[in-house]
Amino acid sequence: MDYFAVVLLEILYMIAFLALTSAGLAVVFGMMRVINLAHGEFVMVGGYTTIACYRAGIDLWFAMLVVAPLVVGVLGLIIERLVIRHLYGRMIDTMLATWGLSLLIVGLVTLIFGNSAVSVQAPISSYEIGQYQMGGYNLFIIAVAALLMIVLWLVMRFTRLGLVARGAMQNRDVAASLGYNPGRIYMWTFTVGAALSGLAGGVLAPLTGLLPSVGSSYIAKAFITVITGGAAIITGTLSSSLLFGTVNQIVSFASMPVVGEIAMLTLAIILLRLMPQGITGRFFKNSA
Amino acid sequence: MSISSNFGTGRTNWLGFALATLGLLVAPAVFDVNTMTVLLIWSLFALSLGLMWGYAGILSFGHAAYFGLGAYTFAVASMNIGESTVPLLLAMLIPALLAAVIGAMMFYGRISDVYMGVITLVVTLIMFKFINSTAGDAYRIGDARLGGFNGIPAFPVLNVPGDPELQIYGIGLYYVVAAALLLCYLLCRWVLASWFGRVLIGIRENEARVELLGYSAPLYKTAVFTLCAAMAGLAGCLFASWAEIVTPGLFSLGQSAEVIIFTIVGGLGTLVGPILGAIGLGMLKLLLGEQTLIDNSLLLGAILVLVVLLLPSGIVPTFLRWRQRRGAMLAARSKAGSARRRRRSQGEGA
Amino acid sequence: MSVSRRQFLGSLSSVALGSMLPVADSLAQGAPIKVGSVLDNSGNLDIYGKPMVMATTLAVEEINAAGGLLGRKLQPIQYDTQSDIALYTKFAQQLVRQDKVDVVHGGITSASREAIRQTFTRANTLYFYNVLYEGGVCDRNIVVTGSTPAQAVEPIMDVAMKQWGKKVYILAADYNYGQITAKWIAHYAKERGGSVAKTDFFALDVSDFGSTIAKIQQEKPSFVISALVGGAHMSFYRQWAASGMNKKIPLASTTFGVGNEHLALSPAEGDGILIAGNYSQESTDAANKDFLARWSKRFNDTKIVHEIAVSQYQGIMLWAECVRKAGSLKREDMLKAIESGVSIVGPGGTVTIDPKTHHAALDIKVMEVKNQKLTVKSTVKQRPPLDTARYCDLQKNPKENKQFEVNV
Amino acid sequence: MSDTVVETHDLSVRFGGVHAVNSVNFRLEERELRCLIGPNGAGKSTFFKCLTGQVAVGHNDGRVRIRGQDVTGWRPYDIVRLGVGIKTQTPSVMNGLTVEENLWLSARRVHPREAVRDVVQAVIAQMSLEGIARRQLGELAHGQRQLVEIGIVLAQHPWLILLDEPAAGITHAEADRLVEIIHQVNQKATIVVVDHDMQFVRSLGGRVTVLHQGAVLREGPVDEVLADQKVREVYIGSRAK
Repeated sequence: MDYFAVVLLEILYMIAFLALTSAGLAVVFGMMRVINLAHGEFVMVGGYTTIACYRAGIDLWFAMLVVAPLVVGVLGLIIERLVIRHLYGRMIDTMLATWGLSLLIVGLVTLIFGNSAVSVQAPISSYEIGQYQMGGYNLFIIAVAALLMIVLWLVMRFTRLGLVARGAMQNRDVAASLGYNPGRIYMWTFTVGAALSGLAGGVLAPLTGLLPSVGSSYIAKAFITVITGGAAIITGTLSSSLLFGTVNQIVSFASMPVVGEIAMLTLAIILLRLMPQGITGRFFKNSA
Repeated sequence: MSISSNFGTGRTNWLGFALATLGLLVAPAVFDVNTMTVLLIWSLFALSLGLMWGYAGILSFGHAAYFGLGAYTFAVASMNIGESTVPLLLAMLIPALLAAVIGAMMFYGRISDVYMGVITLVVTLIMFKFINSTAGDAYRIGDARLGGFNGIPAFPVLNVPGDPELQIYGIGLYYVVAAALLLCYLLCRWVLASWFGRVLIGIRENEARVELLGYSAPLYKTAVFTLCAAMAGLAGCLFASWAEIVTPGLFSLGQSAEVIIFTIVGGLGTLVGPILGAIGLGMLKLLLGEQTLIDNSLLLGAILVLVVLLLPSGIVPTFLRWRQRRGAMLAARSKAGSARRRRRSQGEGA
Repeated sequence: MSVSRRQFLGSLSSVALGSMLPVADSLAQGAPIKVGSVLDNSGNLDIYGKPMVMATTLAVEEINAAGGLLGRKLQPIQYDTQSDIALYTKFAQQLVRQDKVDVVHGGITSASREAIRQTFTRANTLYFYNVLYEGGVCDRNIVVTGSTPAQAVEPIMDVAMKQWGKKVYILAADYNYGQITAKWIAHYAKERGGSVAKTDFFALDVSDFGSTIAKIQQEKPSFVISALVGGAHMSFYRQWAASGMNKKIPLASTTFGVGNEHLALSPAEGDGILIAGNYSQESTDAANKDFLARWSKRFNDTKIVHEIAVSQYQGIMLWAECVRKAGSLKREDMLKAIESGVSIVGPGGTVTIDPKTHHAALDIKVMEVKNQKLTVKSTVKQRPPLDTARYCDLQKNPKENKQFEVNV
Repeated sequence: MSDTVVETHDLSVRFGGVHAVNSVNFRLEERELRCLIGPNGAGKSTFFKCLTGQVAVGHNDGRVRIRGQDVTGWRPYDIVRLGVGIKTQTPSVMNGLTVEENLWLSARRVHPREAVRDVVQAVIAQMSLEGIARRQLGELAHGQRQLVEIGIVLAQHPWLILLDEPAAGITHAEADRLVEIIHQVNQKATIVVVDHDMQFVRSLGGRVTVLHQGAVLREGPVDEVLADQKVREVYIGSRAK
């Protein structure tokens, strides 16, 4: 029976992992139709910031939940002002520019931090379910992911900021005609998206070994999760994370992690083929 | 942006083609043969993407899937058969078959380009993850062990058709690759000038209208997708013969991104663009390899960002537009000049 | 596949274009001896490659400072392959054709070695592969100074099974290193009356081990042994500690520490892991102390020195010793010297070339991780490359050029 | 009685709760010129799109037959291959290509290679497009693009032509010219025109079908229908509201 509980917790962890790592990308893609291929590197920089602060003596929780999102948010702001701003409406050029940026960031981090793996110990001890030892930190990640999704949903649904953001998302010109400056909205959206990626990097730092090149492993899964999720940021990302997380872990338990990942990717193709506009293109049509 | 008439593809510049052929013939005396060979292979790979994306508007994030599949098919087939002619054909046929299936699924499913980009990306990722996990000795096709992350080394390379003993490598391989590139360029030119090619260009311009003319857009797009996959397979097979090893890295995200960068920096909507992009950036990547001071990804990333911001439509189209504008400017000045002369002469005459 | 290759167009056109005139062998006195190297100085494998590039530079500078070899200075020619196999082939050809180097030290993964080995064998350029690997390569043109599974696995299995028990759970990287090492682990376990609960293979980019840790707990092995490789697999050790398993089931590894993983993990997470290898920074031999001093004078950061950086350094020193013994760079003299059993004392202890297999007999240390240090528990002196010796005898058949699949 | 060329049987289309087309029975004879008129939102365009296949008609939402062939649910591409020419409401042309190239692509699908050049020149003459034959469509004015799109349709010599608001955005002179062309083509081809420009419809002549809230209100010769009290109410009524 407790083996079943362990499997369930692992599934929840995977869903949380996918939701967390793709939240930043979902906000940017969902709102601005901009595909940020440097998203993986933003997550990586979030991790490095957390570790650098921890080494400098700053409390790990503070570093992870506050400093990392702030630093990566500022990085996102700079990048948006220097590069992305000139490329709105040109999807392919934005992808190419952000691909260049990701290579640039990997190079910079390698210069600054060198290339040996860095990381920090998980601050929460383990606990037992029956005869199984489980990582306590996984629960923390599930909690953060759930909290993040709820907060984002509330902001989008009920606040004026959310309304304006959704308006700009639907139709940039209409939002402009109502006096909202789309340029400013996009600037803040990209910054928030980057901050979310930083948060994901910070929170995940204690669980994965960090290397400058680790970003590439995040981008593929996040990209597929967001696109399959469809236009609506929260419900889209959540529903695709739910589906992919479950399939990935169940198959991983049944056979091997690599088979789990292949199963997830195959499911992505089937979903995209059946629902060309993504899950929320068909179901929960007008949700946030 | 039509460079000249003829459906925006411009007349085949036969003089330029002859010069290029001559250049390729002489190059081995000047440049290192080995480097030139791999640059031309990357050019052929970029040409296949350039035709599909630049002229038919089909964006594929996973074009490396067919490049890798061509390489692996050749390696496995040549290890089992020993003689390279059939493996060469298989290396084009099997990627074409896969592309036909995936293309039909996507195009008849009327999928928009962003989602098409994702599906093609996912296909490559699946192949990468599968091939990467075939290290166990259970994974073998005939005598060829797939070898997972280590890839398949030391398979018989291309040989002169009919004589397995006469293997082609070094300068011999260079000429075979150069010939393949020139032939494929001519094939692309012929396709674009043909009725089939013009319908493709029509599809890129306005797919709905082309359908309302009674052309089945999905059929045409699947056909060109399959043709380009075969060409990428050929490039993969030549690469396998050059590198004498095939590894899962051929299917990687990096390989797909690289060919996209070559094509865009070179210039979409032209055939020469992707080729020059591949040669230029390919050479840069190799030169970067010879120094260990600056981190390579830093440099390549910086170059990429600058090109996107400063030369958005790629090098070749920018050059062509500049030449066109310069031509127009000269014409204007000469017209003004002759007008002045005429006025002066009338002034004197009147 | 016939080994002899007649080059079809090559001979015809090269005469016509004269681009590759046979250059007289530049043995003129004073011309520098060219030492080539192909390593991943950037990209995913740079955690292994960068320290190896530094080790190469240090070794060449030290030999030059001591007057070079045969009265000639060494000239290093280093290429960065950016973790891309295509560049390995390209730069290997460049080293042979353009630079015409006298020896090559390079290649990190087995894939990169196999991509370039034939090029050097065809061009009769001596090739040193200085990285621990899965064993079995039998080629007169190559010298391997890295350890093979039989050398490192048996000592660690001895100590682990005595200490912890008979039931083993194996985790291995899913490529031929992991596959073959797993076979050797199973072999030595059965030899000592033990049993293998389960063997799991992981592709190099897998970083989520949640389901695996749960399965291990289900099997309840007496200890887990890992042959995981690379940055992504680092997260196994992290998640293993995060779930508190490092207190419940002991862990051994044939590759842990090679990429300085013990420095990345905190003491609480890393302590107790048992590993076996040729080198530990904490070894108290004079050669090691002196080596670290020279390294820190040159690069002032000894933290990044790890097993394969030391192997690269030892490989170059071993090659230099062979040149001194051979008295010339001609291939026959060098092969005679190599097969006369040259040995040196390096930071990892005595390194002796075994004439039959061209592999190195090494001092294997069984070490335990204790607050980010590799404390040596026991040493097995001059452990021979038993696995390759089963199949490979280059003195009996020098024409051999194959990697044997060690089936155990 | 000349045979029926186009026929719809209880055709209806619902978008959510709204009945855009409400079980319409429509018949069209060989070489007839029919105008579909009605106030905005009467379902003219939706009905038109059912004929062209742009709106997928559900299996139990009635039948559409062209020359006896049941084409319900067919894609536009299949319907066009039956020899039907379609001009959509918003001009749909290939902006990056020249007028000649647009016409070439259209003609080539129907005519053999040798005949294409003459067909293209004939259409250019017929539509008096000589001046802009080499210009890119993207650079032309709206009215010109409308005329080129009609040329594109004619280049395939279709026997049935479906035109959705061909007169929208063109000058009076161009409209008169268009009426002439439509009458000329009507000698050999059946034509359906959807429009709400009364002046244009009256000058076209031919029979008229008035659609109101998705159903056929009145059908008959143009003068009779335009004089009908109910039709005027529907038009004035909708405008007065």
